[in-house]
Amino acid sequence: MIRVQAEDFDPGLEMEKMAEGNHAIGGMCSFVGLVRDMDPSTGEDKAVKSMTLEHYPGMTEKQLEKIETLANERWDLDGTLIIHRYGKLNPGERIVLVVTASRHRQAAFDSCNFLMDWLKTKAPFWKLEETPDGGQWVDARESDNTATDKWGES
Amino acid sequence: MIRVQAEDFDPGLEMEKMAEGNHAIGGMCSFVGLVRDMDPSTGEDKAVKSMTLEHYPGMTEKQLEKIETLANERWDLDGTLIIHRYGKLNPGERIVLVVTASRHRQAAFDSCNFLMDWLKTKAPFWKLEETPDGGQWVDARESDNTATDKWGES
Amino acid sequence: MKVLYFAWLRSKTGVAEELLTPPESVGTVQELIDWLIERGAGYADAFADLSLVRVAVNQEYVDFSHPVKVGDEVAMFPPVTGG
Amino acid sequence: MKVLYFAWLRSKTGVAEELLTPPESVGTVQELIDWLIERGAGYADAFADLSLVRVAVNQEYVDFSHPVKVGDEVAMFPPVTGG
Repeated sequence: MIRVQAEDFDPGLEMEKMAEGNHAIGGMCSFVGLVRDMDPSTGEDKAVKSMTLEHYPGMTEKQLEKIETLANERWDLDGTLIIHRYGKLNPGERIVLVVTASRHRQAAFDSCNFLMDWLKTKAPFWKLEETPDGGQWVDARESDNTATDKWGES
Repeated sequence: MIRVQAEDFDPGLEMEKMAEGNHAIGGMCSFVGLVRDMDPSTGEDKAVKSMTLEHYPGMTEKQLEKIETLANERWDLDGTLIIHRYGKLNPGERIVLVVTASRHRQAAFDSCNFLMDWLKTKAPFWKLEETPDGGQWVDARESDNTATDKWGES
Repeated sequence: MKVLYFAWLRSKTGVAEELLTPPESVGTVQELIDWLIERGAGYADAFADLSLVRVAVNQEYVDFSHPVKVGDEVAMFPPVTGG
Repeated sequence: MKVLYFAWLRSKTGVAEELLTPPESVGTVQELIDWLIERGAGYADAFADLSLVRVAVNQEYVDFSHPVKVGDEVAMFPPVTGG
């Protein structure tokens, strides 16, 4: 399931809902991305006052659904969830949640890792950070492309 | 932090507590292990009525602390938590929680995966499953040793 | 043809979304960009370094040689930074 | 010397924990196991396949050649299955 929303989410509740009634699930892996306060250019902590996440409505949902389908084709999963927020967020706030459930521990870990890597390079979101020097668009990192490449062609 | 307890835990709350006040954290990875109802010998679903987790008090805590220290030496982490339950549990109940927080996404994923793999081969817990044929001690799986081996010598 | 701009491409062009009717000679994404650059300094600035520009046609990633036609939704944006 | 047995080693020996005073000739884990096997059929059954037996001395994993001495806490158990 995918959700693109301005509202916050409750990771514990989302995991609980995914596991409910399915006792074949052996494990669930989750990843929660948070707003950092580090200035991406200078590396200085407590520099980011807030962040605004812009996205491309329509394409975002399409891309997230495609990524979710890829993960389910590649691993034997009992559930997948991607929630991504947009709008204005403060340091410490949750941005993204990915949860995967599987009979097998490693499938849960790998598919969750895969979903995050793909989301980082394919989901059309852009971060504008408010720093003391004004608004700065965050640059994409080459390391995110490299991270996605490790999963091969999909 | 490590906790060995009979009581259930709340994964969402534990994650929330770990992130609180630290806005340098970019992401948190968690793994929750659940009681499956599959008979480990026959592969049949809905065969396990309940499970009792026996452990070695004292050594369990020592081993979990050692594993946690190894993870913190190996990755740049802002927080680690291992909670493992013992006693009688029913299918669908939570057994174990591992949470890792880091500035870097991949460090959070890898350290959480490492902690689960090590815990599976080093933490002195044993599962006794109640099936229609009576109590069965779960056999260790070779795949868990292989999983731990992938992290090299520690 | 609907053309959308996101993030700093939006700031530089000064436009979030516009309905355009390029000449018939514009048949690909690259040709659309070349035509846009001639429309003003904001566009020229936005498209100064094409290695930083990603394109989607009808909400699917495409490369610059991809065809564009009447009725398409064409989006231009920098590499994504969500997650 | 305190000796502990867990999981099916406990079921087979019929003992969870016992205080033992092995003869002086018992200086290693292996020698302790050999001595235990002579104590009865339950022990012989428990230690029939040593590839399935793990040992901790004073709560640290050791191998069968590790020394054991008065005052030690020696635990015998199958490969672990937690998590």
